[in-house]
This record gives sequence, structure tokens and C-alpha cells, in this order.
Amino acid sequence: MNKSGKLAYNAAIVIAAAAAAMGIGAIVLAAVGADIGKAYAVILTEPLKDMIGITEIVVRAVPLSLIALGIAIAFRSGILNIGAEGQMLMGILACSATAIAGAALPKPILVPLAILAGAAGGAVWGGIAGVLRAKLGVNEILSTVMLNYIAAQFYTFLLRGPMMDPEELVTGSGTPQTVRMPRSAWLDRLIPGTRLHTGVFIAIGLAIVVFFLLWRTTAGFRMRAAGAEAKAARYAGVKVERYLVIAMLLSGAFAGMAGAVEILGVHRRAIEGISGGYGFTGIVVALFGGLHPAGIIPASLFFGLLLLGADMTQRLADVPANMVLVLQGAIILAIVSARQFINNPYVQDKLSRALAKLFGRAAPPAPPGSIEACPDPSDSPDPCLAGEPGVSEEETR
Amino acid sequence: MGHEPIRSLELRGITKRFPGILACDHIDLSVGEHSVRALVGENGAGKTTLMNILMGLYQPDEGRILLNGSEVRFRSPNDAFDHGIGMVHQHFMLVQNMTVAENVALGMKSSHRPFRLDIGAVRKRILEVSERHDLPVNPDALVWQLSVGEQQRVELVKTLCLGARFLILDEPTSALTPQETDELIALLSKMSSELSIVFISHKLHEVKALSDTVSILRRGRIVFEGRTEDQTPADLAALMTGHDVELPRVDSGGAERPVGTGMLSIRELCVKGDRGNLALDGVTLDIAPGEIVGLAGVSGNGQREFAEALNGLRGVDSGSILLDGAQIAGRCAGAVIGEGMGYIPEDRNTEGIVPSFSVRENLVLKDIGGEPWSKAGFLRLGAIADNANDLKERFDIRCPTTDTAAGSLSGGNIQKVILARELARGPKALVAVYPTRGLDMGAEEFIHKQLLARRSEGVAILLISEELEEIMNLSDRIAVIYKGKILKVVPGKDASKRSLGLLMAGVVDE
Amino acid sequence: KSKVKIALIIESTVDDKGWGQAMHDAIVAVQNKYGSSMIEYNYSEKMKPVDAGSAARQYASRGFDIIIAHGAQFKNLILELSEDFPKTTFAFGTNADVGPKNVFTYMPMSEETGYINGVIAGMVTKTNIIGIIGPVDAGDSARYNRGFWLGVKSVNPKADIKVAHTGSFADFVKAGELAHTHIKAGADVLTGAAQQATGGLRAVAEYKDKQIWWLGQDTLQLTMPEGFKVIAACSYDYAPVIEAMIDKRQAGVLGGENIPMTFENGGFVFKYNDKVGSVLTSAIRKAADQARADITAKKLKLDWQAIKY
Amino acid sequence: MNAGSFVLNILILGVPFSVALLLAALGETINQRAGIFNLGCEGIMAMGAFVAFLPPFFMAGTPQAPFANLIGLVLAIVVGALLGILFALVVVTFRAPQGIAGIGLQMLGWGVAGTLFRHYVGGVTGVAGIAAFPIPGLSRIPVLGQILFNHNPLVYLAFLLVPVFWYVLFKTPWGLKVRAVGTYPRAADSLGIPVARVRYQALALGGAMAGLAGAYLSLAQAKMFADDLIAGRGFIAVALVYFGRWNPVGVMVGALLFSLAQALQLSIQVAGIDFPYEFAVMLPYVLVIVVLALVRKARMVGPTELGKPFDREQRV
Ligand SMILES: Nc1ncnc2c1ncn2[C@@H]1O[C@H](COP(=O)(O)OP(=O)(O)OP(=O)(O)O)[C@@H](O)[C@H]1O
Ligand SMILES: Nc1ncnc2c1ncn2[C@@H]1O[C@H](COP(=O)(O)OP(=O)(O)OP(=O)(O)O)[C@@H](O)[C@H]1O
Ligand SMILES: [Mg+2]
Ligand SMILES: [Mg+2]
Repeated sequence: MNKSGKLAYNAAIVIAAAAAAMGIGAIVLAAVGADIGKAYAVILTEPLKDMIGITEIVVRAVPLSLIALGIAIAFRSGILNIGAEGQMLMGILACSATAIAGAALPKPILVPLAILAGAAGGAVWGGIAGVLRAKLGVNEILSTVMLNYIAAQFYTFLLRGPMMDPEELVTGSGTPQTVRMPRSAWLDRLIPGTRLHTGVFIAIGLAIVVFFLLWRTTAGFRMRAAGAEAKAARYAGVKVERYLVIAMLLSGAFAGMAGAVEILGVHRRAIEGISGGYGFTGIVVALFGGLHPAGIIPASLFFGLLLLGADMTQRLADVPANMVLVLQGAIILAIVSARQFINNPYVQDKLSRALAKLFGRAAPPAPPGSIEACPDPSDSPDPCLAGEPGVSEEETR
Repeated sequence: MGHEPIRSLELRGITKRFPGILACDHIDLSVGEHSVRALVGENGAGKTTLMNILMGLYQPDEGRILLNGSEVRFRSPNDAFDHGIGMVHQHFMLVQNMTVAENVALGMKSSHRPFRLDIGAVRKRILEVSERHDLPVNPDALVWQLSVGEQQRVELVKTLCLGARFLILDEPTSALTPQETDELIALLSKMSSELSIVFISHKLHEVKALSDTVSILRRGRIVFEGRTEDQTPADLAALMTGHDVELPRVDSGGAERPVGTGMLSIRELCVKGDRGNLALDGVTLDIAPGEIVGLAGVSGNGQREFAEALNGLRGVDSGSILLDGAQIAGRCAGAVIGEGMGYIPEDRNTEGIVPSFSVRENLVLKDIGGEPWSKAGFLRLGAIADNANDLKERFDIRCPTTDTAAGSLSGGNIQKVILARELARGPKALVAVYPTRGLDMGAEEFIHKQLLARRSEGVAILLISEELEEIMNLSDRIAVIYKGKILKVVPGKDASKRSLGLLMAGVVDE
Repeated sequence: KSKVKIALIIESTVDDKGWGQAMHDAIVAVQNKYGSSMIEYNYSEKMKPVDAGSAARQYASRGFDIIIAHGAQFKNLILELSEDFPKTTFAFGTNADVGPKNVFTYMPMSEETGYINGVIAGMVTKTNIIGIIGPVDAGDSARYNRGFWLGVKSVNPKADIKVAHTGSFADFVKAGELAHTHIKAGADVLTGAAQQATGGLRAVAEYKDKQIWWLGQDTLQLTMPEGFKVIAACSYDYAPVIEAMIDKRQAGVLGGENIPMTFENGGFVFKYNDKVGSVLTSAIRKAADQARADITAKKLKLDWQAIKY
Repeated sequence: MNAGSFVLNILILGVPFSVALLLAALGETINQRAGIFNLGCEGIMAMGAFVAFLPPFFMAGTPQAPFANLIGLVLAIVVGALLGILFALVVVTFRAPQGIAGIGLQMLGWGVAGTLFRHYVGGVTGVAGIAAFPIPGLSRIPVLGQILFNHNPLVYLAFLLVPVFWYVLFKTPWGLKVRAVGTYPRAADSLGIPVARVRYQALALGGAMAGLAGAYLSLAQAKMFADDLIAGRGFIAVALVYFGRWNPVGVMVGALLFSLAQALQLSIQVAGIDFPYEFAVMLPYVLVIVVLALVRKARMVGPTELGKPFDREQRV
């Protein structure tokens, strides 16, 4: 296939997938008697209509991208971290404790300190799963699921106990929440009247850091090697267990930072429900973004739009709130299915030959025994490998 | 299974494409009754693909299959089985965590009762077949507990149990010891009086010994077809590769080296195996700079543990290993690598390379932590790329670009990647385990030449292999390992196949 | 009077038979009273804190007059928004603070409802074991549970009150499991707060022919099929709060007040279930009515914060 | 209350608590044995719980009401199987990465159930559900009778299914195929086993079990439906499959352990032992991790190709 043909093909597949996802959504919308056209129009365009909507998309994208970056580090290192939810909570606890304790510190010191504390909190929680896996072989899916529940309980324990805002006791409201973060710990808002905060720069900065970490440093090289084929990595002198733990520490640290940035930039105190679903949506964003920072940033914006847009359909198109889950689920299923057509050379080969047959033209024969295209490794965990198909063996020799 | 006997089987104009590659290009092939047809060709020539088509595993893009003159279509291996065709695949097709009987039952549809698996019937059939063909197997053994040779036997029994009377054997000997190979060849020639056989192998003397006719495949096309007895192995090799192949030999030149000045000196090494047994039991061995020591032995006698212990991948119970004077026993893999050890591992696909990494990345896998591939923890992509282009050239690694995922290369090219990495590091010592297993003659020649070149540069090489020919061709001295002990070390020029074979079986004749 | 646009933001749903529904029903009631030409109403459900922030901001920027974020967790959000939108009236609760000048806070004194239910429970129990199914020990559930404790002890000091929590507001199944656990441990009167409590009530209804009873923290529970187990229920009536906010806003007061909810100001409704039959003796009714009268008249002080269990 | 009855109560309560987890985990065991990792279990359970709830809800009071539960169960099984097949389409036919697809299915199932429930039913509502059925005779055995034979029929069914699943997996041709397909699909394929078809079948069965597990929650345990009724139990079920080393018996041990721990923590709270209840709530989760950390790993069990798509012609 030539370049424009390939583009058209990919576009067609993506459109088909989107149509399939919207079709599933439409069935459910029809079942609840909603105005399908209006619902979709609201989801996809309404948030973009004003500054508040646009900034709110970004506000969601910040923690999503941070979590997704961390998850990408873990996945690349061969470990399936579904514990971002719990790690985020632990990050929030550590961050808020630090910010409250350090209220007297000047802003340029306190803000980084609090964020680092958040990272440390998340890292500890992620590290537990890492150590359990590396030292005792406990499956990380299991341990991270369990650790999520444990973290949630620990979180409420602290918020309604040792860390509760004393004022809540005085007034008797009893809301489980900490005191407000000191002003010196706040991340500044960028546009008045909106919640867009400087955490955006942190997210973008860290995306670049993650890119460099994974693809430009030896540590990243080793982590990826350990994740891609532990046996080979061990053979090459990589201490695989150590890198597993490091990867989980980092992954947890990112989730912790997501929590820290979220409370310093948005909520400004630790309350319940902050993590709500970010941990899981973060996994989806990470995989959607191809486990690569360059994909994760746009993916997080897309999911920010989707989350916000779907919320708005409730009030503007009279659709039950759960519809957002339906759409997210349908989109995920459709897109991951479509990737098969986009990335798989075997399927493409078959399709293009079938098409050629259909239009009565013979497919150009591949030179016998030559390699004109290497198998597209995009199914492999490393999208960086998915470069342009190489030239033929004859030419390169 | 009362189907008609196979008198002739013909493939006509079989063509098969994979994305970007024409694996079989209008191939014609016919096999008669009670004959052995050898199919040879370089790695990637299309042999396996062609046979998979015959088994109904792949659907051909073009071409027909004729059985006894009438056209048949095999949509799944079941269709092939129904016509009495069976195949022993190149890679084991055994489910490791099931028993031998369960593996056979998987294909034996007659044992599939509605709510019950008639494992008794399967067991009976296995014993029947193994009795008849003198292929001892234990139906209740778990496959992962069997040695490679035993697994190969199970594969054969399995195929026979399914009623095959037309047998396809895809490189059945590549993992066998010489004895096992000889036994298999003898068995097959006996069986060829009842069966038709297609035999694929890279070992041309086996082809000579067993087959009646030979077809040579090159880049998806049949380039030669004829009677085996009219060709010498050298002719066949030349036809296969398109040029003369001559496996190089070491020239020991009688240079006596003073004992004890080993580049690699191993003293009283004891190492535990996976099951806690003593896999290596007091091994002492010296390898001088510029010397190749061949370690001969039936696999499973401690070779793997030995190689792993030498490379820091397995703990050492007692004893010492000195590499150029530095103690490396019990140190981690990274440290051993740092001391200048090179290692060509047995399992090239998952140990020697990271399959999803590019060729380029794999070529610097071991040394990524230091100059020149990285600086202060950051990779130097330019240097890494230059290195890859340079090695691709020098080692004739055939890949579209050095960005290609290494796992998509053929076995021979993967081996070249490993070789290139290990040799370009300029190691002081090198452990090479089965370096040419499954490779074609051209690739084998190349690898042997490289090993000899390193030898003359002063590298101490430990060559672990079951190929006596390979060991005898390349080694200055040959050590024979048996049950974790070195039975004897003999000068290479004094060794004979017979004497080595006896030693490998544990017979010491002082 | 001019038209008022009211928006409600809640973390659960408007039909949760509990916290969210109480507020929603109240707004709808007020809307029905004044007519929908006078009151425009819109709500957003299942709002996590961050979503609530977006929704509130959007409501404010689209000209809503009164924005109610129904939950104490929304405190910050409202305090912050109130600065950005000084002309909008915001409200949140439960909270006892006095907010900035365009923020109303409201505070159900749930210990009062708990106390009445406790009095009934203390008199109904035969086994002298009473079970409380808490979601988490915080907010108005904590107040309700402790008021309940005081109520039981006031009539039956020997009663053994077992307090346990599911750790979740919405895990109905776990609430049911906890109810069964209580009953196995001998409890014959149970109560519980938040939407999860429905799971507890449903479990109680399993013991159809046994003398096991429920006291509700929501009068809607009386009309459910499981209502035959509910002796009495107390719930919040936010309508007076809503009306007060509308009136004050029309009068130019945008906020800056705390509106407590008590029996005294009509913030609570209390209902007996006349269909439960003989368990609900006149003595019990009398005691409960007396307690309510005392509380309404401020003769009874409920020091719920002193309770440690 | 004395110690004896304290323990007895935990056992009596723990057994029925375990059933939803057990049913779902048995299904997931089959999925994973066939090489498919289905994180979407949670979503299928939500759908199962929802559709099972509908007949008893709408038929209450009609003459057909006695059959409502049965219809509900059948519906849940059918819908579960269909969702399993949908998942198979995505991960077997389209070879999509299973982890993310599972999360997609989880969201879809939960979302659809919640949305339709909202529209057609409205608020949280109970149903009569499936009543306890003490087994005549057996339930009178002291202690044991109460622990084992005094539950609703689905409890007995779930525990009966454990040996059935074990038998199917290890003693029938289909089980053999399932195990082969999850461990080394290429080998199965070379013997003419239709890998994709077996995986579809396994996912359909796994889905049906998840649907049934959901139905247990809405019809037998909670006897009600509410949004997010499942509340993470599907994920726990998936985790229990690892815990049980892909063996129905091990999975049953895991489900019981978890549920007994759950009953224990509730009983501790109810007994009024004085410490923050949050730590009690954590107990079952901590216990699972601890037990897993202490158990030695057996070699060569379980599906080694778990999570990897298979296509005969494709190599990677
Ligand atoms: N599944 C596949 N996908 C893509 N390409 C394939 C596949 N199988 C084979 N090929 C291609 O077809 C060609 C023939 O491969 P085949 O495995 O038949 O070689 P072979 O002759 O058996 O080699 P060897 O001697 O190494 O076993 C190869 O060049 C390879 O690139
Ligand atoms: N995924 C793939 N897609 C396309 N071609 C492939 C793929 N994997 C391998 N090949 C090609 O298949 C051919 C033969 O591959 P194969 O793995 O059979 O090599 P091999 O030499 O037989 O290896 P081994 O010696 O380990 O058996 C090679 O030419 C290789 O380039
Ligand atoms: Mg081959
Ligand atoms: Mg090969």
C-alpha cells in the first residue's frame, strides 16, 4: 500500500471503530429514549464551547496523564499495575501531611516538597506490590487490587481520625477531610475564573521526562529489557528483580504525584472521592496512548473530553449518568479491536489482496524469498519499534 | 481408520505468501509409496511452510494437493490425519504441563467420549505403538520432566498413535544427541518399508543415510530434485547455498600450552541443579588464551548448569572460577560480564535476545551501562546506530534495517546478532552453547569461522555441543562431561567419534 | 418575585432512597409549589469532587442563581467558586460553619432523628441487642448513630448496642452481610444510615416471621416492599431550607448564613409505620413523642460528641 | 456470646458470602485455563445481576411469579454467555490486548446495567428473591447442618459445581482442549483442535458463570438491585483464580477464605472489639495477600500462554 492509501485505510478503520462504539452507545441511548443525535453532539462538542469547558478538560487530563505515565513505566517493565487508585490515595495523604506540616515554608520550597512527598507516598504503595512480586512472586494484579481496597480504608481512617480538620470536630460537621492546604502549597491557577492550574506544566514536563527515562537512559533501557524478556535481561546482567521494584516505585510515584497535583491544584484539601475512577481510566489512557508519552498526552485530553462531555449529557440531553461508562467501555472495545486492522500486517495483507481481487487487479508479487517488510512489531509492547517498513533485503545488503 | 493407503502424494504449484514475503513459489513435489524424500534448504527457504500447507495448517494461495491422483483440500490438520498424514514439527508441539498420554489424547479423537476422556485407551495405544516401533515412552510422565530426546520420541509416538502412514519429519534430529540421532535414523529406515516419509534436515549426512530422493529448496523455489545417492553432501551444500561450503577445521599445530596458565580456570566447581541435585560435581578445567576447549556430552549432564554458573546466572556451591585471575564464582551476571566473559546461550530466542527490541538495541544489550553506548546514564543513540550498521555489515546480519525487531529474524540471523554482540565486545573468554543448533550449513560455516578467528586473537573459548563433528573440527582439547563430572580431557587431534561416544556414555577405559 | 434557576449537584443519585433523593424531592416539591415557570431546576448526579467542580462552574457561568452542592465534601469547591461568581448563591451541607456572603450552609442535626429512633429501638428490643450498620463513621451518619445511641440508653441503659461499619456508602451487598451478622449475633432491632442502609433493610426483611425490626433514617423506606419491617422512620425535609434560600435571595441576602435543620424548624419529618402492628405499643409512641417534644422545645440537649464506641 | 457460637456464626455467614465470588471465579478459571484473562468479569456480573432482577421485579404479583426467579437466572446465564462471546470477538478474533479490553467490558457492563436500571426501574428496589431451602434431614445435623445445608439452592449448586468443574477441566475431552489451548495453542492447533472455537466456548461458559454470579448477588444474597451492586467483587474473583492456581478446588478455598475473613471482620466489629473499624474492613484483603506471599509456588501449573492471542499464521 502506498502512503496515501495507507492513510485512507487507517482513517477508514478508525471511523468504522468510532461508528461501532457510537452504535453501541446509540442502542443504549435509544433504549432509554434519549435523543441520540443531541447526546452525541453534547458529548463531543459542548465542553469545547467555552473556556470553562476547555480548561476543565485539561484539569482532568492532568491527573489522568500522570497516572498513565506511571502505568506506562510499569507495563513497559513487564508489570501490570492496576493499583493506581490506591497509590494515588497514599500520595494524597503524604502530600497533604507534608503541606500542612510545612505551612511555614516559602512557596518555592513547599510546593516541590509536597509534590515529592506525594510521589513518595505513592511509591511506597506501589513498591509494596513490586517487592511482593520480586521477592515472593505474588502476582501483581492480585496484590494491587487488594492494596486498592486497603488504601481506601486507610485513607478514610486518617481523614476521619488523625488527619481530620479539627474544625470539623468543633462544628460537629464531622466531614472526613483535612484542613485546607496552606496557600503557600497551592499550585497557581493560570486563567482567572477557571481551575486550570500549573500542574499542566508538571504533567507535560514529566511526559518528557518519562520519554527520556524510557528511551534515552540506561535505566529505562534496562527496565524495558526486563519487561520485554526477563530471561534475556537477566542474561545480559540486568538485575531484573531490582528493576521490577524500581518500576513499581516509579509507577506508584507517578500516581502519588497525580494525587498531589490534584489536591494542590484543584481541591486544596484532602477529601473523599478524589481518586474516583482515575486509577482505572488512567490504565485505559496509558494503553490508548500506546504506552508512550507522546500518545498518552493526547489520549488523556480525549478522555478528559469524554468524561466531561458525558457528564454534560446528563443535564443537557437528559441521559443517565452511567451513560459515560457505556461510552467509555464501547470506545475501548471498538478501538482495541480496530488496532488489529491497523497494526497487523497479516490482516492488512489479506485485506489488500482481497480488495485487489475484488477490483480485478493482481496484487504486486513480493520478490521470492525477500523481505520487503518486517513484521510490524506494534503488537509487541514497544511502539517505538513500529517505524516505517524497511527496505528490501536486496537493497540493504 | 479405514481409509485408502497413500500411494502417491503430489503438490502442484503451491504458492504461499506472508506479508512481504513469498515463502513458497509455485512448488511442485511428489512423494511415492514407501519412500523417503529429503527436503533440504537454507534457513527460511520455505520447507516448514510447505509442510504446514500439506498438513492443512496453512491454506495455500495457489496450487493443489493430489492424493492418489485426486485432488484433496485440507482445511485443518484433522483432514490430513484422516488421510493418514502426520507431522513431527520443527518445534515441539507438546503441552508441557500435561502428561504424555494427555498430549496424545488431544489428537486422538476416538478417545473423546461425550462426558469422559478415555485415557485408558490412549495409554494402551501408546504402549502398543512404543512396543511395535521400539520407542520406549512412559505415558504418565509429565512432558516438562522429560529430556529433549525423550520429548522428541514422544512426538514421534504421538504422530504414529494418530495413525500416520505418511510421515513428515521437520528437523527431528536438531536437538538429539549423536546416539539418539543414529537410533532415530535406523528406526526411520526400518519404518520406511511401511510408511512414506518426508524428512527435513540441515545435516546432510543424515539425508544421505536415510533418503531415497532429495529436493532442494531455495528462497521458496525447488532448485534441484534427484536421487540422493548421486550426490555427495558437499554437492548438496553447494546446491543449497549457491556456493561451495567447507566447514573450517582448527589447526592445533601441536602447540603445547603450559598447564595452569588458564585464561579461564575452574577449580573443583560444584553447582546445584533446579531440583536441588548436584548438577556439577567438582569440575576442574583450564582454558588457555587462544584455545578452544570442546565440552562433549549428552545434554542434561550438567552443561546448562555449567554455562550458567560460569556466567553468573546460577549460584555456586563451592569451588572457584578465575577469569584472567579475577574470581567470578558466585558473582552476579553483570559483574561476570564486566570481567570480560562472553556467552552464547543455548536458548537464543528468549535468552540471547530481547525479541521485541530492535537489532540495534540487542547489539548493545550487555554494555549499555557504560561508554561508548551511554554517558552519565544517557544513551548515545548515534553511537548505538553506527555500531549496529557496522556489525550488520561485518557479521552479514540479514535484516531489513537495524530497527527491525530482533525476534522477527530467522534463527540463523538471531544467532549472528548474538555472535556479533558477544564477539564485538572483545571478550577474554567465551562460552558458546550449541552455537549452530538448527542452522543451515552456510550459517554454520560462518559461525565456525568466527570462532576460529577469535581463537587466533587469543580468546579462551569453551564450546559446548553435542555435535561431535563440530567439536572435533574446532577444539584444541575436548573434555567429556558425564553426570556432572569431567571424565576425561583429550587433545582434539587424538579424539575419535567412537572414543568420544563411549566416554559420553560414561565408559572410561583407562 | 422573579424566576429562580436552581441546580443540584450530588455524588449519589436522585433516587437513592436516601441522602440525594431527600434533597431532590424537596426541590421538586418547592418547584411544584411555586410552579415551574417560577423555578427552573436542573441536577447533576454521580459527581465526583472534580466533576462537581466542573458542573458547578458551568451552572454558574450559565446563569443559575442557586447552586446546591449537596455534600460536605464540596466545601472547598464552593468556597472557591463563591469568589469567582459573587452574584451567585451557593449552598452546601452538611456544615455548621457560616460561609462567605454568597454561601449558605445547612446542617441537619441528625442526632435528633437518631435519638427518637433510639428511644423506640431501646423499648422494642427483646434480646437487648441492637445493631447499627454504619457506612463510615463520619459526617451526619456519625451524628445519627450517636444520637441513636443516646436514645437507646435513655430508655434502656442495659441494652447492648453493636456498632459496625461497611466502610462504604454504596456497598449494598456488604450492608446486607453486616445485617445478617448483627442478627446472628442476636440483634433484633437494627438501623443504618446512608444509601447502603437499604441493603441492610432488605436483609432484615428476610426474617419475615421473626421479631426483627428496622428503624429507618428515611421515610421513603416506609413505602418500600420491605416497609413492613420498619417501625418508624425519620428523614430530612429540605424544603424549608430551599424556600428559605429562595426568599433570602429575593430579599437580597445571597448567603452568609447557616441554616440548621431540626425538628424545631421543620427540617425533619418523623413517621410511624401504623402497619407494623403490636410491636409499636402506645407506650413506645408516647415515649418517642415525648422525646420529640422535648427536643423541639430544646429541653433535651444531645451531647452526641461525647459518645465513644 | 461464647467463642463457639462466635466461630459458628462466622462459618454460617461466610459460606453464603462466598458464593458469588466462587461462581464468578469458577468461570474465570475456565477463561484463564483457555488462555484468556477476562477482567470484564465485573461488568458481566453487573449485567447478570440486572437482568436476573428484572423478571421477579416486573412479574411480582402476577400468576407467573413463582417462575420469575428461574427466568431471571436463565436470563442472567444467557446474557452472561453473550457478553462472554462479545469479549471473545474482541480478544480472540480481533486479538485485542486482554487487560484493556477487560476494563472496557467492565465499564460497558456496569454502564449498561446502570443506565437501563435507572430508566426502567428507577430507585433501589428489592425483590422477593430466592428463599433458603434447608435440605430435609441434612439440615438437622447439629452444627454441620447449619453451616452447610441451610442455605438457598444456589449455594448448594455453587459448591456442587466445584467438583463438576474440576472433572470437566481434568477428565473430559473438552477440558483437555481448554487446558491445551491456554498452555500451548500452537500444539493444540497442530493436532486439529480449533483454538479459537474452544476459546469462544470457554469464554461463553465463563461469561455464563459470571452472569450467574451476578444473579446470585441480586436474587439470592442482596435480593435487590442497585447501581454498582457488584462493587469490585468481579476483580476479587479474578484475583482468586490466581490464588487458587487455576484449580477449581483451590479457587473454592480462596473464595471461602476471603468470605470467612469477611464474616470474621464483620463479627469482630459487631462484637465490639475496640479498634478502628477500617482495619477490620481491610482484613480480608490483607489476608489474601499474606496467604499468597507465604504459599510456595508450584512449577508448571496454569496456562502459560495466558493473555496471548493466537493465530495460526502469525508468529508474534
Ligand atoms: N508465520 C509466518 N509469518 C510470516 N512469515 C513466515 C511465516 N512462516 C514462514 N514465514 C516466512 O516464510 C519463509 C519460509 O519459512 P520456513 O519456516 O518455511 O523456512 P524453513 O525452510 O522451514 O526454514 P528453517 O530451515 O529455518 O526451518 C521465511 O522466509 C519466513 O520469512
Ligand atoms: N513474525 C515473523 N514474520 C515474518 N517472518 C518471520 C517471522 N518470524 C520469523 N520470520 C522469518 O521466518 C524465517 C524462518 O524462521 P524460523 O523461525 O523458522 O527460523 P529458523 O532458522 O528455522 O529458526 P530456528 O533455527 O530457531 O528453528 C526467517 O526468514 C525469518 O525472517
Ligand atoms: Mg523450518
Ligand atoms: Mg529452523
